Amino acid sequence: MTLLGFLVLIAVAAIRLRDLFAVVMLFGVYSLLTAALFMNLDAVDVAFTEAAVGAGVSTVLMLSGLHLTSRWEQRPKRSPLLPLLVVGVTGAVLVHAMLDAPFVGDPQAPVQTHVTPYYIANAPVEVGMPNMVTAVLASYRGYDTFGETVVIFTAGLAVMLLLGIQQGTHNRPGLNAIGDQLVLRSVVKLLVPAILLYALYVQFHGDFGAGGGFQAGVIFATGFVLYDLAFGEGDARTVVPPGWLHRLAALGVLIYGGVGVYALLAGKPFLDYSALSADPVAGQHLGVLLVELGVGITVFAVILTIFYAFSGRGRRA
Amino acid sequence: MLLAAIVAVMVTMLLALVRAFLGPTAYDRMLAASSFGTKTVLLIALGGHAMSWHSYLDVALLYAMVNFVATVAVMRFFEYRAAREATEGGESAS
Amino acid sequence: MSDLPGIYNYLIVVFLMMAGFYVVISQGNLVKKLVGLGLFQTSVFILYISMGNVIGGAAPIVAEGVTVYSSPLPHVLILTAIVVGVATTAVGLSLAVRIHEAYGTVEEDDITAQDRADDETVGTSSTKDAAANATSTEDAR
Amino acid sequence: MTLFEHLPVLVVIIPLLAAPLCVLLDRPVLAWLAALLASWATFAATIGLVAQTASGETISYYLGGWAPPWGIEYRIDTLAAYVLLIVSGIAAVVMLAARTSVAKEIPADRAARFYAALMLAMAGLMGIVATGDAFNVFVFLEISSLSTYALISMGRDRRALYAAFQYLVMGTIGATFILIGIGFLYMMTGTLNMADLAARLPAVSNAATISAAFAFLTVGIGLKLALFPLHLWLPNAYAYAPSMVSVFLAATATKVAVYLMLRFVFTVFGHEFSLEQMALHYVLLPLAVVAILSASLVAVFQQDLKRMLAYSSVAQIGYILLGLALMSPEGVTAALLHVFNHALMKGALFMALAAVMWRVGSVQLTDLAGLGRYMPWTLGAFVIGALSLIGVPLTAGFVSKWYLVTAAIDAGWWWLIPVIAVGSLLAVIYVWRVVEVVWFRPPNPALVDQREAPLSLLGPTWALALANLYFGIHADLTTGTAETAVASLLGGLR
Amino acid sequence: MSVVIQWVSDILLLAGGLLCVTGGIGLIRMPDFFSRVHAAGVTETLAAPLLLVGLMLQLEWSLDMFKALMVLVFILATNPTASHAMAKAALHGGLRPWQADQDKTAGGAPSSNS
Amino acid sequence: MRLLFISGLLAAFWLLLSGHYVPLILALGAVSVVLVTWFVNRMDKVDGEPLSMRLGFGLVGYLAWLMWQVVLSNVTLARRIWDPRLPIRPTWQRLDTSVSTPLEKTLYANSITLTPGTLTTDVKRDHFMIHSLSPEGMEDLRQGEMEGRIRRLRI
Amino acid sequence: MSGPTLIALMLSLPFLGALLISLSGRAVAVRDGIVLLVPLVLLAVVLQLPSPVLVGDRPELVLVEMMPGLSLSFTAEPLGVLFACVASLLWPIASLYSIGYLRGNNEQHQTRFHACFALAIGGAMGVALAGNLVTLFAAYELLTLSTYPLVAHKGNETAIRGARTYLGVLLLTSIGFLLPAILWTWAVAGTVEFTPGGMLAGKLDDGLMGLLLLLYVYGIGKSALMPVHRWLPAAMVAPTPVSALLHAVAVVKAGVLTVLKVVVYVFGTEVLTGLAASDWVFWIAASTILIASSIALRQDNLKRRLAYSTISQLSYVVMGAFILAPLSLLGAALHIAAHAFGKITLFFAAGSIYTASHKTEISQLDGIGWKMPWTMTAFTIGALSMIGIPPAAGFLSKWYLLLGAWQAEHLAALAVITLSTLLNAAYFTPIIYAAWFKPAVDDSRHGEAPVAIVLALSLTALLTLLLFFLPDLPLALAQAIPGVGS
Repeated sequence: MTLLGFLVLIAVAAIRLRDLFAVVMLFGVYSLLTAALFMNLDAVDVAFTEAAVGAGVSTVLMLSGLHLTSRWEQRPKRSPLLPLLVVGVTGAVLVHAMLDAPFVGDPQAPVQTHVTPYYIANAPVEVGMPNMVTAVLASYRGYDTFGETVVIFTAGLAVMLLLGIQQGTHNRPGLNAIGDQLVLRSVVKLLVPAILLYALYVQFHGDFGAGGGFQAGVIFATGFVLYDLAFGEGDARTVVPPGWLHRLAALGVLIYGGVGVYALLAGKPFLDYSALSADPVAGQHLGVLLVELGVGITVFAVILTIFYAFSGRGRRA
Repeated sequence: MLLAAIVAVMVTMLLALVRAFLGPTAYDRMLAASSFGTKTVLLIALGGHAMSWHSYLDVALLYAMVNFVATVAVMRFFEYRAAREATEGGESAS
Repeated sequence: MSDLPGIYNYLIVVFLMMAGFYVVISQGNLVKKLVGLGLFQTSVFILYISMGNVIGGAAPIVAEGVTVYSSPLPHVLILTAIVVGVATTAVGLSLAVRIHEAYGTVEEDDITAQDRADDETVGTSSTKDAAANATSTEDAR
Repeated sequence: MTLFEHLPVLVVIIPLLAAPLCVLLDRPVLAWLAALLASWATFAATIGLVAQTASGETISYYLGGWAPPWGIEYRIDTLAAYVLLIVSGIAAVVMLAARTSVAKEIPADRAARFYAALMLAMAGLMGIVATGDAFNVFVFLEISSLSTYALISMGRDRRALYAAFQYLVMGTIGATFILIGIGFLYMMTGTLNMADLAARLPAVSNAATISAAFAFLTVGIGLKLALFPLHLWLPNAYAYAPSMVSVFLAATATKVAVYLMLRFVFTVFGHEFSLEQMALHYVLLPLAVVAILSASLVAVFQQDLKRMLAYSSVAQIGYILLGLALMSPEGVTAALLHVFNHALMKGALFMALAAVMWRVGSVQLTDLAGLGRYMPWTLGAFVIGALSLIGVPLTAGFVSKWYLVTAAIDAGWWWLIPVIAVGSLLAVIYVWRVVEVVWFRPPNPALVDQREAPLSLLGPTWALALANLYFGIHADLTTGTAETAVASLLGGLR
Repeated sequence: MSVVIQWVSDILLLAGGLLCVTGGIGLIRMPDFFSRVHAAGVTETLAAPLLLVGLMLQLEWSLDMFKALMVLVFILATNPTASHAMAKAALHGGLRPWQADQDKTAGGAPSSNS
Repeated sequence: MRLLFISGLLAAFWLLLSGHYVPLILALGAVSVVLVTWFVNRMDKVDGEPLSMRLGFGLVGYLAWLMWQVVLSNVTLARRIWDPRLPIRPTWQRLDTSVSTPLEKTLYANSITLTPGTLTTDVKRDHFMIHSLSPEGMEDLRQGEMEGRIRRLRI
Repeated sequence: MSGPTLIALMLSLPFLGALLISLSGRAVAVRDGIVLLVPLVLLAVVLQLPSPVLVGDRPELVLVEMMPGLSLSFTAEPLGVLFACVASLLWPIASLYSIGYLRGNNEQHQTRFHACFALAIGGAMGVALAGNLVTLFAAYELLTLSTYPLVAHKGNETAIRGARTYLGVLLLTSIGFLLPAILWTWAVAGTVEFTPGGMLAGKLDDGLMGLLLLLYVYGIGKSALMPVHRWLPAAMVAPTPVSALLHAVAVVKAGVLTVLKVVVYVFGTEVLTGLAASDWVFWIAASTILIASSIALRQDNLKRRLAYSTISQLSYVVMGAFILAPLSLLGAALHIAAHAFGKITLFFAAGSIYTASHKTEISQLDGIGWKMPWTMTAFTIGALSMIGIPPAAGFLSKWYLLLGAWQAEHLAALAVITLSTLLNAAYFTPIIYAAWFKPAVDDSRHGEAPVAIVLALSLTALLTLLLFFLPDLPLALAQAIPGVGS
C-alpha cells in the first residue's frame, strides 16, 4: 500500500515537472518501486527484470536520449481539456471494469482456477524445473518468448537503422573536459567482473530461482555499459567491438529458432524440446538451457548496441 | 524489530522522495534518487526476509548494482552536458 | 461499497495508468511522451501482476512446505511485455534523437510549425530532400 | 509429421528466421536474395495452407507440442489463410521490386538491415493472423510495429522521422490498450487461448469487466486499423516512408488489423455479445461513414500523391468497416472482399508511385506534369489501379463495392447507397486530378528525357494492376473464399 | 537462533532504522547540495551496515548470509564512489558549495544554480 | 598468475552465489569464470589499468579502524542533524596529499567520503578537494592519520 | 461463322485494333493503315449478324461469371444489332476522316487519339451487345473513360476544363444514379439479365417503380436529357472527329440505346404504360427538345449549334420510347440510325470548313457554298435530315414517331414534334441560305478540305439518302424489338 502511495506521488510529480532530467530520474525511481511492489506480489522474476530494465537500461537510455536532445520542456501551449476528457472517460471505463473484477488475491478468481493449476501441478514434473515461471516462459509459452527475442532483435535493428554505429576509437571523450575520474574507474574496474559473473549466474540459474536469459543479457550488457561510462567508449568498443554485436544478436535469434527447427526436422512440432533427447524431461531441460542462451546472447548484444548507438551520437554532438 | 526497521526505511524513502520533488537543483534530485535506490535495496533485503520471498537477496544485489550504474550514467550525463555547454557557450538559460 | 478494499489496488493502478496516458496525449515534448508511455505500460504491468497474486501464496518457484503459489502465467506475460516496453522506448528515443538532429527541437509545436513553413516554400523541397539524404548517408559511415 | 503439416508455423518462421540471416549476410544483394527466397517460399507455403482450408476446415498446430490452453496454438481457418495469402502475396511481389527501389532510396550499408526489418514486419503480420492465442497476438503485433516504425523512418524526407514517431506513440497506445483488454479477458476467464476464451466468455459476459475488455480491444485495434478518428498517424506514415515500405504497408498492415478485429469480435466475443450486448455496429457505422466522406474529401486537396493515397486508404478502411457494421454475412463478405481488393489496388498504385519516385525523385503533383508521355506504362498501371479504386466495373474495386451495396440493401439501409456513391465520386475527383496532370498537361521541363521505369519495377506494378483486372472480371475465386471464410467465422449468424 | 543473537540483531536493526531516518531528515534539513551529500552518507555508511548485519545475524550461516554480505560490500564500495562522482559532477556543472566562513565566494547563495 | 588469482576469486564468488552443486551447473560455472576472466584480460590490455589486488591483514585492520571512524563521525553528524539549530559550518578546501598509486588514491578518497562530514569532491595529481560540514573535520584530515595508515598498507 | 464467334470477334476487334495502333505508333503509315483496316474488318463481321437475328436467333456469349449470379455476358438482339451496324458502318468513315483531319491540322498525340477511338468503339460494341445490366454498365463506363482523352486531346486549359465537365457529369450520373438503380434492380428482381417484357413486373409498387425509372433516366447521362446535358456542349472543345464520334457514332447513341434497352428489357413497355412516372419522363424529354432547340437558335458557333441540336434530337428518341406505342418505339430505334448519319455529316462538314478556312462561326459562312461545294452539299443533306424533310433519312424516323403518337392518341407528342420541326428548320435554314445565297464578305482564298475529309463526308451524306430509299434492314431490325412487332 505504501509503495502504491509512493507511486502515485511520483506519477503526479512526473506530470508537473518541466525539467525532463528530473522526470527521467523519477521514472527510474518509479520503476524501482514498481519492482519492489512486484516482489511483494510474489513476482520475483518480474521484479528482477523490471529493476534491470526499467530502473537500469531505460533510465540510462533516456538519459542518453536526453543528452542528445534537450533537457527542458516547453510550457505546452495547447489546452489540456481534450486530453483530460479522454483520460477521464478511459479512467471511468477502467474503474467501472474494476467493480466487477475479482478481488486481488482471491483464490477463487478464474486466473487461479483455470489454467494456473495445471502449470503448478505439472510444470515441475513435465519440464523438470522448480521455477514455474521459467518453465512456462521457455517451454509452455516458449513461442511467446521466441517472439520476445525477436522483438528485442527488432529494436536493435531499428536503432541500428536509425542511428548507425560508429566504429571504436581510442580516445576517451569527456575526460578532457572534466579531468580524470580516477576513483570511479578503480571501483568500476573492481565491480565489472563481479557484475559479468553475476549475469552468467543469473543466466544459468533461471531454472531454480529468479532470472533467466533476458535478465542475464541485460545485466551482462550493463556491465559493459558501466565500463563504457567509466572508461570512455573508445575502450569499451575495443573490448567489445560493435562489429560483433549485430552478428551476436542475429546469432541468438538463430539459436532459439534453430532449436525449434531442429524439432521440426525431428518430426515434432516447432519448439518441442522433447525432440532433443530420448528422455522428454531431459530434452526439455536441454531445450530450455539452449533457448535461454539464445535469449541471453541476443538481449546482451542488442542492449549494448543500442547503448553504443546513443553514445556514438553523443560524441558527434 | 525487523518490522520497525522496515518502517524506518520506508519513512526515509518518503523523505528522499520529498527531496527529489523539492530539488532545487538537478544534483539534489540525483542525490535523492540515488539515496532512494539504496533504501530500496535495504527494503528488499529486510522485507524479503520478513515475508520470506524467494531469492530476494539476488534481487537486492541486482538493485544495488543497477542503482550504481544509473547514478554513474546520470553523472556522465552532466559531464557531457557541461563539456558541451562549455564549448558551445551554454545553450539553455537555466 | 463493501468491496472497495478488495479492488483498492486496482483503483490506484487505474489512476497510475491514466497519469501515464495523460502525459502521453497532453504533452508536446517527445521525450516526455516516451516517459509517459513508460509510466502507462509499467502501470499496466502492475495490473497484470496484481491479478496473478493469491492471498497466502508464494512466488511460483517450488519450495518445501509451500502449497499455495501465485499464478506464474501473468509473470511470464509481463516479462515479455517489459521487453516490448524497453524495445519501444529505445526505438522511440532514437527517433527523438534523429528528429532533434533534423529539426533542432523535440517539441511538437515547433516541428509542425517548421513543416508548415516548408509547405509554404514548396520550391525548395528537392534541395531539402537532398540534404536529408546526405545526412543519412553520412550517418551510415 | 510431414512438412505439409508444419505449414502453419512455417509461414511465420520462414520470414522470421530470414531476418537474422539478412543481418548476418550483411551485403545488400545477398540479403535481398535471402529475403526474396523467403518471401516466395512463404507465399508457396501459404498457397498450401489455402488449399488445405479451402473448404472450411480449421487446422490447429500446437507449438512446442503443448496442447492448448496450456501451450500456444496456431489456428488456421479459411479466413486466416485468406489474409495470410494477401500478406505473403504482396510481400512476394514487393520483394521482386525491392532491389531496384531500395538501391536508390536506402544507403547501401543499411540495405541489408532494411531487408531484415521488412522480413520482420512481414513475419509479425503473418504471426498475428496465424495465432490462436490472444497474448501471442500482442507479441507479434509488436514485432511488426517496431519494424514498421524503423522502416517508415528510413524515408528520405525528415518528416518521415516525425511521422514514424507519431506512429510509434499511437501504435504503442493501441498496443497497450490491447494489452489491457487481453488482461481483462484473462482476469475473468483465466485463459488466453482464443477458442477457450470463446467457450468461457458467455458465462461471465454480463460483467462490466468484459465490456471494458471489449471496449479497450476495439479502441486498441482501431488505432492500428486507422479507424476514424484514430487515423491521424497514417497519412504521414505512408506518405514519407520509403516507396517499398509504402507499398507493403498500404497493402497489408491495416488489413491484418481488420482481421484482428474480426477475430476478436466474432470468434472470441461472439456476435451475440458484440452485436446484441455491445451494439458495436452502431459505433462503427457512423465512424465508417464519416471516414469515407471526410478522408476522401481531404484526399482531394493533397499535392503529395502518396499522401493522397494514404487519405484514400483511410476512406477505404471506412468501406471495410461499413461492411463489418452491417453485421450480416453479406456485409462481412463485402468487407473481406474489399480487404483483398484494396490490397491489390493500393499495392498497384503505390508500386506505380515507387517507379515514379525512382525515375523522377518526387511524387508532388506539380512535378509530374506531362509525365505520361515519358512513362506511359507506369502511369497506365496507375490508371488501372485508380479505376479500381473508384470502383469501375471490370476492376476488383467494383466487385467489393457491388457486394457492399447489395449487403446494405439487404440490411435495409438504403441511405448508405448515396454515401458510397459520394465516396466513389470523390475518388473520381482525386484520382482524376492526377490523370489530368500526368497525361494532359504540357510536360514539366525538368522531366525532359525521362525514360520508362526499369522492368524490375514495371513488372510487379503490372502484375498488381493485372490482378486488379483479373479479380474484377473473374471474382469467383475471391468471393467464394470470402464466403467460405465468413461462413466459418459466423456460423451462428443466420 | 539463540536469544543473544536475536537481541543483538534487534538492537542493530533498531539502531540502523533510527540512523536511516536521521539521514533522511538530514537530506531535508541541510542547506545546500554538498551538505546534503553528507547527510545521505549517514544512511549509506552506517545505517545500511547496521541493518544488513542485523539481517545477517538472523539468517545465520547460509548462502543467504553471504549474499547479504555481498550486498553490504557492494553498497559500501559503490556509495562513496557515487557520492564522490556526484559531487564532482556538480562542481564541474558549475555548482559551488555554500561556505559558512567565506560568504563572498563565487557560488553565491546556496541552491541557486543547476 | 594474476589471471589465475582473478579466476579463483570469481570461482569463489560463483560458488557462493550458486548453491547448486551438480555437474552441469558447475561446468557452466567453469565456462562462465573463463569467459569473464577473458573479458577482464581484454579490458586490462585496453585500458592499461590492471587491477592489483594485494589483500593483506593490513587492509583488514585498516578497514576495522575505518569502520570505527565512520561510527564516530556518524554519531557526531546524527547529533547535528537532530539539533534544532543545525550547527554546521560547511567549508570547501584543498587537501594536499602524497599518496600516489591509483588504488591508494581510491581508497583514501573513498575513506574520506565514507566518513560522514567530509566529502572528496575532486581528485587531482597531488591534492584533493574536500568539502567538510565543519572546519574540525578538515582539521582532522590535515593531521594525516588516515593518510599515514593508507600509506603504510603499501597497496 | 457462328453467333458467339461473331460476338467475340466484334468485341475483340476494336481492342485488338487499339493494341496494334499503340504498338505501331512510330510507323505512321502502318498505323494509319491499321486505323483504316480494322474498322473495315469489323464492319464485315457485324454485317454477318443481322440475318440470324432477323430469323429469331439470339446468339449469346458468356465470357466469365464475375460473381455468383453475375456474369459478363453478351447477347445479339435486334436493338443492339441495329446500333452495332450503325456504329460499325460509321467507324471506317470516321477513321478516314480522322486521318485527314489530324494530318491536316498537325495534331499531337495522334496514336493516342486513334487508340482511344478504337477503345471507344469497343465500348460501344459492348453497350450494343450487353446481355445484362452489369455488362452494360461496364461497357458504358469504358466508353466514358476512353473518350475522355479524346475530349481533352488538345491539352490546353480549356480542353482540360471541358473534359473535366464531360467526365464529371457522366461519372456523377452513372455512379450516382445508374449504378444504384442497377443495384436496386438486382436487389428487387434478383437478376440483372435483360428479359424481353421486363424483369420488374409486379416487383415494386408504382411510386418506387417511378423513382427507379427516374434513377435510370438520369443515370444514363449520355442521353443528355436536361438538366444533365451540360457535358455535351462542354465536350465541344474536342477536335471535330471526336465530336462526330460523340454525337453520331458512339457516345450519345449508346446513351439513348441504353434508355431503350432499359425501357424494353428492364421495365417492359407494359409496366411503363400504367406508370405515372412515364408521363413525367415524356414531358422531360419534350421540354428538352424544345428548350435545346431554342438554345440552338441563338448559337453563332456552328459546332455549339449542332451540339444543342443533338440534345434535342436525342430527346426524340427518349420521347419516342415514352410515348409507349409500338410504332413510336420503332421510330425511336430508327431515329438512332437516322440521326447518326445526318449528324455525322453535319459535323464532318463543320470540321471540313474549319480545316479549310479556320472558320467556326455561322456568321462567317456567307457564300462559302461555292468555295466548298461538296462540303456544303453534304451539309445541306444533313440539315434536311435533321429537319425531317425527304429524301433524307430523318423524315423516315419522324414519320414513324408521328404515326406512333397518332396511334397512341398522344396529342401533346404530335404538337411537340411539329413545333420542334419548325424550330429545327428555323436554325438550319439560315445556314444553308447564307452558305449558298449570300455573297462572300471576305475574299479569303481557300478551296475544299483534304480529299480524305471530303470523301468521308460525301459518303455519310450518301448514306443519309440511302437510308431513306433502302430502309429495309433497319426497319426489319427495329420491328424485331420486343414490343414493336407483335
